[in-house]
Parts: sequence; structure tokens; C-alpha cells
Amino acid sequence: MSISIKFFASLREQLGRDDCELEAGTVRTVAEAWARATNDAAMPVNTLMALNMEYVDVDTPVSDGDEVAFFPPVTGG
Amino acid sequence: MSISIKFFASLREQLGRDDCELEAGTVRTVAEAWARATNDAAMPVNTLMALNMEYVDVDTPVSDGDEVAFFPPVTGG
Amino acid sequence: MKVEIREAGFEPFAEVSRYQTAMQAAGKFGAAAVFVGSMRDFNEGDTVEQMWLEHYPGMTEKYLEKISCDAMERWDLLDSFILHRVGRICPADAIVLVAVWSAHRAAAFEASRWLMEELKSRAPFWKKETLSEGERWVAKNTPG
Amino acid sequence: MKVEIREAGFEPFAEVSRYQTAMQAAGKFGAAAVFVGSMRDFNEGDTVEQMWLEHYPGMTEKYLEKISCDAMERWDLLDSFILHRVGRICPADAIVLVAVWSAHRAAAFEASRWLMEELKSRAPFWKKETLSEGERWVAKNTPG
Repeated sequence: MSISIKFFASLREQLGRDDCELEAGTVRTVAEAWARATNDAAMPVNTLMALNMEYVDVDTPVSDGDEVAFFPPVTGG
Repeated sequence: MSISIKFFASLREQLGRDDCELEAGTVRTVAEAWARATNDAAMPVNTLMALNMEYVDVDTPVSDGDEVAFFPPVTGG
Repeated sequence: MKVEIREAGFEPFAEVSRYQTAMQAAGKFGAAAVFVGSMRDFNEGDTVEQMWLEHYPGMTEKYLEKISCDAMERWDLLDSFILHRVGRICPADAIVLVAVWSAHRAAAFEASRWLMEELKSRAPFWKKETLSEGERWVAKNTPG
Repeated sequence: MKVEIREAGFEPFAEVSRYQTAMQAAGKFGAAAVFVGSMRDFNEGDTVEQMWLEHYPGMTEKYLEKISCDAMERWDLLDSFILHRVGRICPADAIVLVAVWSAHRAAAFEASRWLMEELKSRAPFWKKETLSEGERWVAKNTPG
């Protein structure tokens, strides 16, 4: 299995990609998942992140099969 | 001309009348209009009163041509 | 801005939709807040079969127009619409509709609630309930 | 309780009316509070021609269901309905509908506003505006 990474909205456009897969076991936290998926890009201030569709922070551990998402402040409604 | 008196809702039913006319010049205030129109009945606690369709209190002066209304607490909406 | 007292039953959301279309303010408002008060079949522990709603013709309209103007000024609303039923009312019927439109949501939320509180505390309407044992006037409205 | 994300345009008051009829709670609710957010043709000093609304499929629904459940518990609501548009949106189109039903009015007013604030601050949606000079992502929502 693997860890699935998703990017949304302006972050997706800035990075030029909407998703990617990381090999399981290569990253331990959400922060490491970001670094690996973006080639160590600086994370924009105010970036929000979710693990399996629940809000988390950069220190949250990730496991095989997880979905990790990064996105800018939300602007719905 | 004269002063027109109106009663609404439970007050109308208790008094057994919905309106009456008082001769102008015989009453000076809303309180006196009540007393004259009800034969000096005690005014129920919480009675509201309006002069020409604006809320007033018992001491408000009345004049020829005025409409004075008495009613219980409102329960609309 | 519109205030209406009506004896006939009404479908509140159809009324709002029609009013909004006629406003011709499409694209100007970002927020609409609508409140509908309906007749429940149960009140203060008793089953209510029907209701009679009395009002003070003239003063009721005047008072509702006054609070509508006050709300328009206080919150910079684009428009407002109040519709209130009178006469014989059956359970589930809509009794009151308050709708307001504004550019941003805070104004719409606050003004709609304020209008309902002003209406319930001061607009000259009175409810008489028919229970199986007879009739009773509703003594007073509870604060919201 | 219902949460729906929809690409097609919708007439918000027809949706509320239909949902309320299907609820079969007539006579149980005394209060319905409805909020509709619509697209304005003007934002931050610029004329907006159209908008693109992106969301996070799956997480959006999950989050909206979570806040709906939270509101149902916190205010003893009888029901709630949230409908949100995604995709290409034109000025005057309805974007979001939040409707709640309760026995008494305070719960409906408070829950509808709370749901909108939670939706605007945390539900994963993003707006991109098309101006005459090009496109821009909306940076952030303002507090209500």
C-alpha cells in the first residue's frame, strides 16, 4: 500500500499537481509527507491539512493507507 | 367630535364590549378614558394602551378626535 | 420593504421566492435570512386543535412598518418582507414570515432575529387556542 | 438531516419547501430558520463575472454532516438541511442553503447562524473569481 497525498485550490495550482502517492514507511508525520511530496518546498503560512478527511496538524503521525490533504484557508458559503 | 375607545382580545371579552365613544372634554388622560369607558373597573395588571396607534402610558393626555386602545400582552408571531 | 396581514393561508417559501424575484436586486444581495413561525399542534402540555388570531387593524401594520424601517437603517439591509396571518389557523399552518436581504450575512442574521423579537414583544396580535376542553387566550409570549 | 453538494443550480426556497414537506413533521415545529448565501456581482471593489467553486469530495460532506449532528444535539433541532453548490457559478446564483427546524425560535435562529459560521470557517470549499482582468482565488472568508 501507500500514502495518498492531495492538494487543493491555489496550493494545487502553485505546486502544479493535485495528488501523488508516497511509498508507505518513508514518512512518519504529516510534515514529512508534505516535504517528500513537494521536494521540500516551504509550506505557505495558513496551509490547512487533513488526515483521512479530518483536520490535523503537521505533527500528526501517518500510516500505510492514509490520505493526507493540504489546502489554503477555506472560502465556501 | 369625540374620543374613540377600543378593547381587544381577552380584555374585550372580559368587558363585554369592543369599542365605545366618549364625549370630548370629559376626560383628560388615558387613565381617565379607561375609568369613564369601563365605569371605573380596575385595570388588569399588564394592560397595554395605545393612543392613535402608538404605545403610551396611563398619564398621556388625550384630545378630541383621538383613538385610545386597551389590550392585554401581545402574543403574535 | 413590505408588510402584509393576511387572513388566507400562505406557503411561506413560495412567498419569499416571489418577493425576491420581484425585488430585482439579483447579484446585489449575498445573504437572505428567513424565519417562519408555524402553528404547533401542542402547547403548554395540551393538544391544540385550532387557533384564532386577533389583531388591531391599522396599528399592527403601522408597528410592523416602523420596525422594518428601524431594521433597514440599523443594519443597512437591501430589503425586508413581513407577512402575518390572522383569523382561524390550523396546526402546521404558517403564522409569520420574516425575510431580510443584505450584502453580508451578519446583517441578515441579526436583523431577522431582531425583527422577530420586536414583533413578538410589541406587535398587537393575540392568540386564542381551541383545546378539546374549550378555548383559552395565550397569556404571553416567551422571550426568544 | 441532509447534506448535499450539487453542481447544478438550484432554487433555494423551492428546495426548502420540498424538504419540509418530505419531513412529515408538520405541527411539530414552530420555527424554521433559513439562510441563503448568493453570489454577488461585486466583491472587494471589483465586478465579478463568474466564479469557480472547488471542494474536497468526501471531506466536505463528512464535515457538513459532523456540524449538522453537532447542531442537532446542541439545540434539540427537529431537522436540518444543508445544500451547497460547486463548479461554475454565475452572479445571483444561490451558493449555499442552510435550513433548520425546531419547536421554539431561539434554537432555530442560533443553530442556523452557528452552522453558517462553522461552514464558512472550516468546510473545505474554495472560490476562484473571474474578473475582467483575469482570475483570482478568494483569500479568506470574513468572520460573520
